[in-house]
Amino acid sequence: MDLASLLPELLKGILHFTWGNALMITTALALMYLAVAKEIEPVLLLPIGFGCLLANIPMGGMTAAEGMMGVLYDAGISTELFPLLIFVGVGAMIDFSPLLAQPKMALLGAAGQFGIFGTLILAIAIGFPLNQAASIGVIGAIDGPTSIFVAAKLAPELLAPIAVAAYSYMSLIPIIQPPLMKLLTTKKERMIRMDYMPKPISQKALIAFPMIVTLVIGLLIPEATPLISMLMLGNLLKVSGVVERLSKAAQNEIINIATLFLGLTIGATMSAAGFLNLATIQILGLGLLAFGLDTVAGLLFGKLMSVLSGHRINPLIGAAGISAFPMAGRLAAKVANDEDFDNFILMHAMGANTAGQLGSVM
Amino acid sequence: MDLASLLPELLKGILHFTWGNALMITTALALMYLAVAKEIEPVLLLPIGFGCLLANIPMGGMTAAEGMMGVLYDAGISTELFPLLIFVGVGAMIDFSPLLAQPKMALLGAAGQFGIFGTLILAIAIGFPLNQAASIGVIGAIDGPTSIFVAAKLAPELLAPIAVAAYSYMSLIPIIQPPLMKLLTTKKERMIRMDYMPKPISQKALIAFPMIVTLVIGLLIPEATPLISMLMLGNLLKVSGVVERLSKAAQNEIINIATLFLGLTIGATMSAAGFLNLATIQILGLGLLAFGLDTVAGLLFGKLMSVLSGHRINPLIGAAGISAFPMAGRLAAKVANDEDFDNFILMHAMGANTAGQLGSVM
Amino acid sequence: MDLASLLPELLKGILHFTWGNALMITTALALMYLAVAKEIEPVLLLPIGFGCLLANIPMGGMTAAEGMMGVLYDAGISTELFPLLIFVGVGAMIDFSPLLAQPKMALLGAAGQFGIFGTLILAIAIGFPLNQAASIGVIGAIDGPTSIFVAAKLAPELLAPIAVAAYSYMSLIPIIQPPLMKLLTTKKERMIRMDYMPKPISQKALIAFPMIVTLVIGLLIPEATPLISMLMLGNLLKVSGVVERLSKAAQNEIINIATLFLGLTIGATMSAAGFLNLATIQILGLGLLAFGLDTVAGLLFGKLMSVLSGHRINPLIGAAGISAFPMAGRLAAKVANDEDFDNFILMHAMGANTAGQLGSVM
Amino acid sequence: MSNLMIALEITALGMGLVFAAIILLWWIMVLLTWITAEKESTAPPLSPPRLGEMQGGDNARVAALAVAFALAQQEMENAHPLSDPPTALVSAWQLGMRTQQLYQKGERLNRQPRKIG
Amino acid sequence: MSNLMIALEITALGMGLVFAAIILLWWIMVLLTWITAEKESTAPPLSPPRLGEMQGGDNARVAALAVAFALAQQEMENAHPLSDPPTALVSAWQLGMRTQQLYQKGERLNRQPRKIG
Amino acid sequence: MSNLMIALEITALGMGLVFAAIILLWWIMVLLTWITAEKESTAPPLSPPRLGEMQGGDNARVAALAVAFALAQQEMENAHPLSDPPTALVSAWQLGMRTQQLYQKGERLNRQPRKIG
Ligand code: NA
Ligand code: NA
Ligand code: NA
Repeated sequence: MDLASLLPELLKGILHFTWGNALMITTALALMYLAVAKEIEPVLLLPIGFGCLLANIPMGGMTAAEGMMGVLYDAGISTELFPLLIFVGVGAMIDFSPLLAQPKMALLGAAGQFGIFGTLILAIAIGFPLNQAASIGVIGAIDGPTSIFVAAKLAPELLAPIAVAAYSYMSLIPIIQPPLMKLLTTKKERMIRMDYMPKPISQKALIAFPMIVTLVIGLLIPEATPLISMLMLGNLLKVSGVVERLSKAAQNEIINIATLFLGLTIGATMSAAGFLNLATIQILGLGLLAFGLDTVAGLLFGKLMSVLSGHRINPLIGAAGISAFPMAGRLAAKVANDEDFDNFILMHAMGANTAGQLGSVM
Repeated sequence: MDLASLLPELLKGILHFTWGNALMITTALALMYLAVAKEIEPVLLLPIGFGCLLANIPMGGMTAAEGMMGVLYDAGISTELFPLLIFVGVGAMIDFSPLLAQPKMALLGAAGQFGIFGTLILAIAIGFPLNQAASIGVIGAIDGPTSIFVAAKLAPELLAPIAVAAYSYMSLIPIIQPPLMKLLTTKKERMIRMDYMPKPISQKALIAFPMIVTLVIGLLIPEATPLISMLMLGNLLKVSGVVERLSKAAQNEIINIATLFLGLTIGATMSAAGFLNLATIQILGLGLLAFGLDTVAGLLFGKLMSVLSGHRINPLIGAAGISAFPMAGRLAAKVANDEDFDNFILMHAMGANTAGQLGSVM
Repeated sequence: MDLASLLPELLKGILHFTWGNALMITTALALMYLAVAKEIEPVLLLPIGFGCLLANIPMGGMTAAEGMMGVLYDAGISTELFPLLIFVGVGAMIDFSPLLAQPKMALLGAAGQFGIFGTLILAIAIGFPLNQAASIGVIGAIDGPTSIFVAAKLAPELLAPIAVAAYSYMSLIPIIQPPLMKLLTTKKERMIRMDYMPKPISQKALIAFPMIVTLVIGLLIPEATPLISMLMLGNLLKVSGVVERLSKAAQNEIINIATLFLGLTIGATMSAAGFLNLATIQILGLGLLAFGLDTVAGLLFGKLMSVLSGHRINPLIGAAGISAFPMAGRLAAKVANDEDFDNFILMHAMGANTAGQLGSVM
Repeated sequence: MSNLMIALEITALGMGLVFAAIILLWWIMVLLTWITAEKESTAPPLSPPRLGEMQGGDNARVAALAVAFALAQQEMENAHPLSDPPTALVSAWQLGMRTQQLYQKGERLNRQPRKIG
Repeated sequence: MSNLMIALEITALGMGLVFAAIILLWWIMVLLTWITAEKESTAPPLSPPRLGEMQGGDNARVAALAVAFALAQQEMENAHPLSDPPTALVSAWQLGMRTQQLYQKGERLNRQPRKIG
Repeated sequence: MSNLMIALEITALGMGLVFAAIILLWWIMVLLTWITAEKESTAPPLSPPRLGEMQGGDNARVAALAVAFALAQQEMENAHPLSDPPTALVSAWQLGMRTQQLYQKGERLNRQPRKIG
């Protein structure tokens, strides 16, 4: 063999580079920019962006079936292990006492459903098959792991766009919500001060809660068992107070590693060939819509509760009901002001999985 | 499809619920209660209980072959990876210097064997096949990971009851032993004060010990190699003092994650269908017996040594010889007063595996 | 069955013991001695030594295909996962600012190549096939994970001797280099003081660097993508400063566990049967040579730069250019004086993989 | 039967189910808190009071406290998005926020030992 | 040959083997400790003496000590089953216990740096 | 064509490629640093200055500093190969070494909180 025959071999990387790759690499850099400069969900957008970068380096082999990303995908996405492990960690970081102190807030969790089902209907109207439509609808759950879990189960072919929509929009909430809030609520309503004086919750209640929820939801909505049970397991490890080691492992090793690998593998599915198509654009559109619907529904729901309670409830908390729970990577400090969000994952996961279940039934 | 055809679909969780499930769920809650309220082996009983809960939620899918628990079972139990990783961590927490300071105590480890072989014979008498009988006998090793390791190898169908017996009884030692101690020893004997003045052990000896033991036991009893070698590896990482990072990883990440997953997967094998049968009851009975035999044998052995030593040895330490080594999850402080126990795992593991080996030979 | 038929069964461990096993066990003990007493790459030589011990205990079963080591090998070596995860961790520990502050130093990285290709040619001259020769040449990269990655890809049958050579020689650098330094440089040259006043590097540059390098190298040398990209991913996690959790996970959990398992599994491939042959001796010889060539080339390269710079560069840094980057297990303090080494991994990995690529092409 | 009809049916059923479950959950929580109401006092070690109580301890412990506090504060400062998020609501919620932050500081203090042990 | 006979044979062999191994191990340990007896004094940093020696150090180190101690103590208190277990033996063993606890405290103190680095 | 010839060709090509890549990288780095040169000031919290600045803080923080320093120093002592390695080069490099050590101490100080949080 001579040089002439070797050159193409040496330059095969550049020779296989397509405009699609260039576009996706730009996307990857954009995602990483948002993650680093704007600190938008960095724990997920940074790995996703990097994975996307790898997926668009021709012949790199990282994202091939036997490449590292392929290995991780088989190990953690196909098996749904990564999202479930993330739930264990999230559960170990959640504090349910605010919810237990004011149970009626649970109702707000229902608001999130409008986004899910509204999107589901629209997706079908556009012409997506039921399984895909359900997976797209779950973007309305505004909960990354749930979206990924359901998509991996019902429509793995849409995993990449759904994950990207779920996480990037989840991080756009600060931009999406405020205008809608101003639009749908009066200044007077926004000024309502709610007295926050929860009655103390006994350790017993906190420990019994995760067990009971797992059992009840498990029996009512079996399909919700995986997400709910892992979330509750994590919470049980934390509140039980007797397995500090396991609780710490869930809050650190387990969730960190799962998050890193999840992000990388999701990003690695964003190859130009598989990602650049109409469906992706439609999904991104539907996802944005789902978020809008969620917020509106949440606010109207909040207004309703506000009226029913004789204006002792601030309708803005309705918007909180639909919002994402604190992602694993956020600093502990950030979690503090999410306390009202924590309470609603449960319902999101439920809604998500109910939709998933019914979709898969048919 | 109409609502009539959907309803059973929606209620399938409840429709598939059996009395057996109810009974097992009660067991699960009981195990978790013991773990949380009584702090009985919480690091294991809590996950086991939760796994048992999951295994008895119909259609939940967590414990199906492709469910999370199934995936973890294939990854860590079939491969025997989890118990071995736990051993690495335990080894990194053990301090062999007390044993090296008073080598004759090694003899006490032999006492544990009576429980193993006594139970083995009884199990066969009852009519268990050899492989199962051997696995049941190993409950007498009073060492969870060993029991699980051997059962997974010889009789995986009995894994659940054996694991439950091993861990729940192990935690009953404080209740089982004292009466037998009072019964079998005189006040005078119990009052014997032993002078605890071990000669200082050189770092060299501590480092050479795990290597030599691995080699010698490995050559004498090849079947004991996996457990012994991983235990010694962990200990070597610790005493060598040059691989702080690895030693810490073994004592934390590795053992915590392995313990959590081990507990969950073991619990997940406790489905009503597989668990509620005569064998389980027999095993629980034999296990209790094994513990009794161990204690008695240990005490008699202790008395023998006491007499031979001219009453300079307190026979109570005989009971220590059979006891469980500190479980991974215990707080470091707890380990302190286990120093006399630490020394005997080695023999337990040996006994366990010898029985296992011979059983498997035929 | 009677005792007569059982005895050989009981003694099968000893009966299967060969002189080869004895020799390899001595090697294992030697490796562990170097690791513990001389602190030569302990994080790797200790596990490798222990794995080698296990591999030479007959019938132990740890190193069988379904044994623990076999399981780990399939999970992390065949998939190349362990070396890549180590790279993520190493990347998260590297500080590229010294390199960015004085980019011309990048040239020194090229020196390492002479070792690689020199050895490659010699290996072929001796009669190794190309794929094996390339893997052997990569020992000249003086970078454990790279050597293991390439060998696992091109010539897994030589994994054990190549890994041993790479790591044991890497640790001999302090012995190999000084005499060559004294021989090849004049006292005057060695006395040259270089002014170390790098211009401050902006956070932006540090964050953009790993992304750009991944992209550029990935396109130029696709085969280098896996190693480079994981190294850069780790570095990105660190310098981005927004994913503290992931960065810590990479620097601790991930790299520690991967390092421990990598060492064990590599050592476990050192069974007498597979290791004791001419090839091994040749490889050990060639490896030593590769290191010598690297050093000489590095020094001459340093002298050249020294002359070109009008003696404002100390030729000794040429030797630094070829040297190993800080191994995962080293104490952070040790990293400090490796700053000039840090900068060259990149090139090592590139050189390594280029050779690997070309080798595999034919 | 058109896909759209099915979708609407799913929506009806799905949301019905979710609402049912949520209301059931609501009752359960009410019941649960009501039953366990007798024995109040959750993990006092986790609550700020402990701080005061501990200050009484020997100097060493006070030192430990001081450090933990300094670090806790420092974290609060370093924590990037510590200022109220864009969606921050009226002061009632900020109160809740501070409560939880205190709660966390307390937690951090008494986690310390475990962490080191 | 009946299963029971086999079982008894296993027992005989198994226990014989285990006893043999244990006794062998015993000898090995005696030998090992005897050989290495010359060079005593293992890892002084791990032993309590270090504490004293360190107190002499600069204030910063003393502060570090103080904290570590406070935490160590606190852990001792928090540690749930720290009181002698039901099987606790006569005081000779408690002595041993305390020795090890001291040993651990010492260890904890000089582990500290690694942990933080 | 003999294997050896192929090997030589590989060498030529491989090294050519590597040199090309390295030189390309060199330019990229120069370009990168030149572009971003305007905005200097990398993560001041990581640099020694912070120490000084912090000493001004309240006592608690000073205590935290003291401890962190003590530990940092202790680590430096414990760290086995802390003395210059056999390959240690002329003092210019030791200067660089110390710089990085300071850098690391700084880092350690402000990592602290995260670590504990
Ligand atoms: Na939602
Ligand atoms: Na035992
Ligand atoms: Na090199």
